[in-house]
Amino acid sequence: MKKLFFMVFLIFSISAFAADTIKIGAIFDFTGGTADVGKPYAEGVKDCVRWFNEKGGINGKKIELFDVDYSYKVPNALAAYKDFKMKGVVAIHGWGTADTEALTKFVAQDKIPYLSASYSEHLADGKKTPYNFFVGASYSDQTEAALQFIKDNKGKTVAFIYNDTGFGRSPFFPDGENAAKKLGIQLVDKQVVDLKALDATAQMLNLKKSGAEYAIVQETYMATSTILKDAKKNGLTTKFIGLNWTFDRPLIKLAGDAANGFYGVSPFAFWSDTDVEGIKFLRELNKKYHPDVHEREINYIQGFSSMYVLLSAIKNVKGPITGESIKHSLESMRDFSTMGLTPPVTFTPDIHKGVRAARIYQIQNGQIKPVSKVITLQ
Amino acid sequence: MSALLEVKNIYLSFGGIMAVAGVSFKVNKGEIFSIIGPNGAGKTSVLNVVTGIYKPKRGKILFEDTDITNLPVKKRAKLGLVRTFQNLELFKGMTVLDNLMLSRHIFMNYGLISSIFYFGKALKEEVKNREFVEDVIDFLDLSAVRKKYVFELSYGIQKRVELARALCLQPKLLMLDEPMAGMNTEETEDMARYIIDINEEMGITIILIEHDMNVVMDLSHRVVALDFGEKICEGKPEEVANDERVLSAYLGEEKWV
Amino acid sequence: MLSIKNIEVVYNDVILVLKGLSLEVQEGNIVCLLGSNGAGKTTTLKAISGLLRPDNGDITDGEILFMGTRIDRKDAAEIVKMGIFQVMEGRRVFKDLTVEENLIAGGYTRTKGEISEGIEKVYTYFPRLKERRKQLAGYMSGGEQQMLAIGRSLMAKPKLILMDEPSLGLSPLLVKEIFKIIKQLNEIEKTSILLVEQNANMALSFSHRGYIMENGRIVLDGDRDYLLANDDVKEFYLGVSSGKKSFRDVKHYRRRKRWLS
Amino acid sequence: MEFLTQIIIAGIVIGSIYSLVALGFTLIYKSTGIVNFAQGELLLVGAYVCLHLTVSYQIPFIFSFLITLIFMFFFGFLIERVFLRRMIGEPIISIIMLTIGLSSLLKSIVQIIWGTDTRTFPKIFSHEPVKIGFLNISMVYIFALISIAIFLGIFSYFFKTTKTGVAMRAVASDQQAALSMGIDVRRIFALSWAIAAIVSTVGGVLLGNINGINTSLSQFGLKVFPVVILGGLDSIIGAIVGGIIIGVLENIVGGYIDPLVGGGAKEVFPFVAMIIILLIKPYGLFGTVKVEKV
Amino acid sequence: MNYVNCGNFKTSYAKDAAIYKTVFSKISIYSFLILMLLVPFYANSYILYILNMIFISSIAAVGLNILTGFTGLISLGHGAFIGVGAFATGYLALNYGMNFYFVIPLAALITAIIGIIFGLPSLRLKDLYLSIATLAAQFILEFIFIRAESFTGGVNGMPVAYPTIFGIEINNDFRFYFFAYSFAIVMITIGKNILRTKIGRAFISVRDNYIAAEAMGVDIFKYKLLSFGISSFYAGVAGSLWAYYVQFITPEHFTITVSIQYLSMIIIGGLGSVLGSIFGTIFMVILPEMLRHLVDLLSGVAPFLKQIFPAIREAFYGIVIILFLLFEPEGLARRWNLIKAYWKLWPFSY
Repeated sequence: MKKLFFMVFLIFSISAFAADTIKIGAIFDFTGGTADVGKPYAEGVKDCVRWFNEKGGINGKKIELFDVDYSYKVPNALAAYKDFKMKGVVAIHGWGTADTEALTKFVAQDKIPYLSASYSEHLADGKKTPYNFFVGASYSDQTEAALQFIKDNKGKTVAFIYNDTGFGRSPFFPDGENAAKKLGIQLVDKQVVDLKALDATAQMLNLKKSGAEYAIVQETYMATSTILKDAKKNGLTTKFIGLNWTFDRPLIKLAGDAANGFYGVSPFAFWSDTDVEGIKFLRELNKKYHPDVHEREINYIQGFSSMYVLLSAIKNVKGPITGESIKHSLESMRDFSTMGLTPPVTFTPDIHKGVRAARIYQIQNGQIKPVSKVITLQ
Repeated sequence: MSALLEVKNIYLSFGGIMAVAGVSFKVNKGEIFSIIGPNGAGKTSVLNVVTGIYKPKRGKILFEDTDITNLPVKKRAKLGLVRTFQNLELFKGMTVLDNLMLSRHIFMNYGLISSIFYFGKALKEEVKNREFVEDVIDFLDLSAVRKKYVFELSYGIQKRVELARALCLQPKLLMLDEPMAGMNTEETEDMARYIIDINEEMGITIILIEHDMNVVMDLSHRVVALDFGEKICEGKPEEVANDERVLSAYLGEEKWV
Repeated sequence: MLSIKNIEVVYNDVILVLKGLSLEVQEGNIVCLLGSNGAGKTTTLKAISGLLRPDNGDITDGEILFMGTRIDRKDAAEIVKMGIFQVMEGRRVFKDLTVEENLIAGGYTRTKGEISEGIEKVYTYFPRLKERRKQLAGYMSGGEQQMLAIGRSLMAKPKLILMDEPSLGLSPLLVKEIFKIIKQLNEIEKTSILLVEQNANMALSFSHRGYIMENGRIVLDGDRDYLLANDDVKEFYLGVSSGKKSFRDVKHYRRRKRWLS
Repeated sequence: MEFLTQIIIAGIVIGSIYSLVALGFTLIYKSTGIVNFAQGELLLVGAYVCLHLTVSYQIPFIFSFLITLIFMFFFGFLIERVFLRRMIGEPIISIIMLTIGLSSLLKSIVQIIWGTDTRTFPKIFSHEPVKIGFLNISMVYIFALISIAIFLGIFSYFFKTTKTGVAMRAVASDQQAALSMGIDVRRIFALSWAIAAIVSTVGGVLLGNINGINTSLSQFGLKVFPVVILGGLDSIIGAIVGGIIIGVLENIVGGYIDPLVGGGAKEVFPFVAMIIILLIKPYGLFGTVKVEKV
Repeated sequence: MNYVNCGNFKTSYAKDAAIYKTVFSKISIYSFLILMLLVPFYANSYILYILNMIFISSIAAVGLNILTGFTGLISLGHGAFIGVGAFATGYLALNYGMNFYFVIPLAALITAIIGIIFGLPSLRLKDLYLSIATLAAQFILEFIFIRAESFTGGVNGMPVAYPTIFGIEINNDFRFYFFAYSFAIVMITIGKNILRTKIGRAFISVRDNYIAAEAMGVDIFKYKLLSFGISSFYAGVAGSLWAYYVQFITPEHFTITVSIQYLSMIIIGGLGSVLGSIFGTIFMVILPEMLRHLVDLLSGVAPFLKQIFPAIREAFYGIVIILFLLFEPEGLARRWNLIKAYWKLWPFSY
C-alpha cells in the first residue's frame, strides 16, 4: 500500500516538473460521445498554441499546454482538473456542458479562468459563474438570431427540435420561447429527437401536422441528418435552421441531398469563407503545419479562435500572470478582432459570452453559402 | 405412538409424466422410516413434496396434525421439517462454521441495526447460537474442518457437514436423501452410526431414502417401497424385503431369456 | 474389443470416483454393469465415451483400449467416429427438435447418404417413430423417447453402444419392449452393448456377461448363468441378512474437546 | 390513420434491424449460454470493415459487403477461440464482464484504426423515397427488409435441413447429449459466434447506410436486451418478432406519448416494457421455460 | 483475513468471530488507519483528489459487492442508484437547507427505498434476467433524472452547497479528505459487521444455493430485497458524498458507464470480499491516472503515443478486465491473501 503511494507520488512528481512557462490545461474529447467534433476542435486549440509559441510565446515565455482526453466522462475531467491545479495552470480550456458545469464551482474557488465549447446561457453570467467564459454566441443568442432571420423572411410559425439533454434544451427553455414571443413568432411545436436517433418519422409527421414554417434544430450531425432525411421522405415543407453544432460539411456527407436548403446559424466563419482574413491565415497555417490536410471542420476554427482569444488576453495582462489577472484581462476585452473568424469579441465583468452576433448560412448544392448579414443582438 | 407426519394420497406430475401417484404413509414420532424404490420411483419427489419444493397436484400433508400442504418452504423449517439433499446442496462459498451458523438463522433474533454495530443483542445471540453449533460440530466430529471452506472438503465430509447443517435447525423430523450415496464402507459405517445416534440420543424422527439395502434393513424401524410413483409395500424391514412386488421391482418381474 | 485397465477417475481434482476399475467387452456381446447408486457406473461409461471432461472429470491412471487403440485421451467426437456411442441416462433427447432432426443429429458423424439410409433403418426397428417423425421429441412419452434415444444411437452405426439405464422411469411392459429391441440390435446388427442397469435381473437375463461394481471397483463378475445363480447377487440388492454385521453394531468413538483451532 | 400507418411502417423497418442484431445475440446465447454485451461492437467492426473496403479500396459495394461477411465470419470465430472458450462454465457475472471488457477493447481498436469522426458510405441507395400509396419508404429501408427476409430464409433452411444447422440446435438443446453423438461442441460454439458476427454486420452496414457510422453506433447493442427479453432469450423467432414489436411500439410511443411528456419516452419505453414483460412472462413470448430440479 | 497465526488460542466465541484475528493484525490495521490521517498534511490537492475519489468510490463498491458479490445479484444499475443519492442530497440541501448529518442518511435512505423498489422483480427473476432488469432500472432512472426537473433540476443539473461542520466549510480537498475518510471507515466497518452476522450469512446462502437456503428457513425474497436496500444505501452515501464533493450534479454523471465501472472494480478486486472492493476501487481509480502520466512521460520519447493514447487507454481498460477474468478470476483479494499467507511463515515457508 505504502509502496503504491510512493510509486504514484514518484510518477506524478516527475511529470509535474517543468521549466518557467505559462501553463494552460486543456480538456478534450478524443474518444467519448462527442469525439467526432471534439477532435478537430482540439486540433484548432493546439495549432493556436503552436503558432503562438513559434512567434516567441507570450512575453518571451513559452506556453505549455497540458491536454487530457477525458472521454466525455465527468470524473475524468475532475481528475484532470485537480492535476492541472497541482501543476499550476493559469487557465483551462474545457469542452462539454456536463464537465464544465461540474467544474464551475472549483474554478471559481481556485480562480482559474475556464473557457469551454459549451455555449449554454447560464455559463455566461459573470456574477454566477465568475470564471467561466466562452468565445461564441450562446445557444440562446443563436436561437434569437435564427428567429430574427425567420422574422426578416416573414415567417410566422416556428418549431423547436432538440435532444433531451442540457445541451439540447438550453437554447429554447426559456430563452428561445421568450424570444419567439418577443418577435411575434408563434411557437407551434416541440419535438425531441435523440442524439443517436436512427429514425424520426414519428416526430417529423407530428411536425408536419403542426404546419410549422420553420424549425430550429439543436442536435449534432447524426441526429440532424436523420431529421433532414425523414423530413424529406415524408414531404415536409418546413425549413430547418440548425444551431452551430449541426452545421458543416460532415452533415452534407451524412444527409446527402436532404441537406440541401438547410440553414445554419454560425458565429464562426467557415473554411469556405475565403474572403475572411482569418480563414486565409488558417489556410496558410495549415499548409505549413499539416501539408496533407486541405480542409478543416468548423470545430477546428472554433477551437482556434477560442484559444486565440484566451492567449491574446494573457498577452494583454499587465503584471504577473495569474488566474485573476487573466480574468480581468478577458473582462476588459472590447470588440477584440479575431481576424474575422468570429464577430468582434467583447467580455464584460457581467457578460462572459464573447460574441453576441451570428450569421445565417445555407447549404446549396453541397456548398455552404452565407445568406444573411451578420445579425447582431442587443 | 402418534403420527408425526402424515402423507395423504399425494399426486405429482411433471409435463404429463406421473412422478408420484397416490402415495400415502404415516411416520411415527421417534422412528427411522425409510423410503426405498428403484431409480425414478419417485422417492425424492415425495420428499420434495413434504419439504414444499413441489406442490402436489392432489393430496395433503399433515405435520403434527396441522395441514401444511400449502405452507411455503421457508416456514416448514421453523416447524422442524428439515432435510438433506441427494446431490450436496451446501453453501460452497462459506466455511463449515458459517454453513452451520446459517442454520441457526431462524433462532437468531436480532435486527439490522444491532447487526450493523455488532454489539448487544447481536453479539449475545451470535455467541449463544455458536455454542449450539459447536455442540453439533462436536457431535459429528467436524471440529478439524470448522474454519475450512466447504468446497475444499472431501465428498464424505461434505455429506457430514450437510447432516450437521440439518441438525443445527433442531429438527423434529429429519429427512435424509441418500446420505450414504458415493461413500466407502468406512464412511458409510460412520454415517450409519450418526444416524442412529441422532435418532436415539436426540430423539429425532428420521425419514431415510437410501439405496444401500444393508443400511436400510439395519437402521429402519419401518420401510415403504415405491415403484413408478406408487406405493407397493409398507411394513417392517424384513416384511418388505421378502415382499413379492418389491422383489420384482428390483429384480424384474420374471426371467426372460 | 473394449478393455478397461485399472482406470482411476477424479472429479474436480479431488473426488476419486473410480478406483482402479477394469472390465472387458467381447465383440458381439451384451455386457451388463450392475451396481448401486453412486457406485460409479455412469462415470465408467463417461470415461469410455470421453464425456468426463465436460463434467470436470479426469482419468488420472490406467488406460482404455478400443479395438487395440488407446482412447482415454481422445475427444468425445473422435470416439464416436471410432464406433462407440453412449445412450445417456434419462434419454436426453433434444426436446425442441423433431424426431427426424434428432436422428439427423445422431448421424452427425456420417455422410448425408448414410444419414438417410440410417433413418430408414431406424424406422424399421421403431415404426412408432416413423409415425411421429415430424413431432417435437419433447412431447413424446417416456417410452417413445427411449426408443428415439436408441434409434439415435443407431444412426452413428456404432460397433459398441454404451447404454445407461434404459429402463429408467419406464413401465415394466415398456422395459420389456426396450430390452427386446436391444437384444435384436445385438443379434441383427452385431452391435456390442455395454449396459448399465439397476434392474439387475432383467439386465442380466439379456446379457452374456455381467460385472457388479461398488465404490468404484468391480467386486464380482462372470457370465450370465453364473451371476444369476449366485446368491450374493440377490443379497447384494436386498441385503437379506445372512450373518453380516449390522450397522447398528458398529462401534464409534468420540472425542470431547473444545478447542478453537 | 395515415400517421399511424406511417409510424408503424417506420417502426417495422427499424425493428427489423433490431431483429437482426438480436438474432446474433440469441444465436450465441442459445448455443453457448453466453450473454454477449459486445454485440454492438461486432456490428461496429462489421460496418467499419465494409466501409473501409468500399471507400479505401474502391471495391463495389456488393463485393465489399460479401468480403466483409466472410471476414466477420472468421472474426467471430476468432473471438470465441481466443476469449470465450476459456469462459465456458464460469459464473454468469464473469461472462457478462468479459463481454463488456471485450466491447471496450473492440471499440478502441476501431478507434485506433478508423478514428472517431462520423463516416459515411458512398451513395449506394437512392435517397429518393419510394412511394407506395400514401407511404414514403427509403430505399435503404426496403433493402433492409429484403435482406432480413433473405437472412430468415437462409437461416430457416440452414437450421432445418443441414446437418450442421441441426447440430447447432442440438447443442443448444442439450450440450452433453450432443457431445455424446460426436458433435464437436466447441466448433459449434465458434460457429455460432461467427454467424452472430455476420448478422450483426448486416445490421451495421444497413445502419451505416441509413445514417453514417461512428463509434456511438455500438450503443445499438444495448437495445437488443428489450428485444430478446420480449421474444425469449433463446428463441430465434422470438428475436425477430420481438425486434419488430419493439420497433413498432417505440415509434407509437414516440408518435403519441412523446409530444405529451416532452420527449424521451421513446428511448426509455423499451426498458419499461421490458420490466413489465419480465414480471408477467419472465421467459418472453417464445423462450424456453426453465424448470428447477433438486 | 482467514489466516490465523499459530499458537494463538481463543477462549471465547466472541473473540473467535472478531474481524482482526490477532493482536498483530489489529495493531497494524489501526496504525495504518492513523497513518492515513497524516497523509493530507503532506500530499497536494491532486493526490488528495485521488484519495477522496477512492474513499467515495469504495463505499459504493462495497455496496455493489454486498449485492453482487455476496448475494449473487448482478446489478447493472448501480450508477443510477448513486445518482439517486446525489440528487436526493441536492434536493434536500437546496430546498430544506438541511445540514449534511441529516442529508446524507436521508439521501441514503431514499436511495435504499428506490433500490428496494427496483429490487422487487427479484421475486421472480434470477441471474441474467435480473441483471437485465437492473439494466432497465439504470435507463429508467436516467430518464427520471432528466424528466423530474422539480427534483433534480433536469438536464441543467443542480448545484450543491458545501457541507459545514461546527461552522467549518468543507470546501477543499484537504478538509474533504477527513470528511470522506471517516465516512469510508464507518461504512466499511458497518459492511464488515453486517456480513459477519446472520444477515451476511443469509446473503451468501442466497447466492450459493437459494433452494437449500429456503429449506433452511431463510426468507430469500426478504434477503434479496434487504441486499438491494443495503447496497443502494451505500450507493446513496457515495452519491451524497460525490454531490458534496463536486458541488454540481447533472444526470450525465450517472450513466451506464458508471455502473459498468463499478462492476469491474469488484470483479478486479474480488467478488464477495470487502477488502477486495477497496483494492478494486484503488486499482480502477489509479489505473487511468497512472497510464496518463506514463504516456506523458513517454511522449517525449515517442510522440505518436500521445496521438493514439486515448484509444489505447480504453483498450487497456478492456484488456485489464479480460486478463483478470481469465487469469485472476477471484480478484486482487485472493492475491493479497496468498501474499499474506506467504509472508506469515517467511522465512520458513515450508
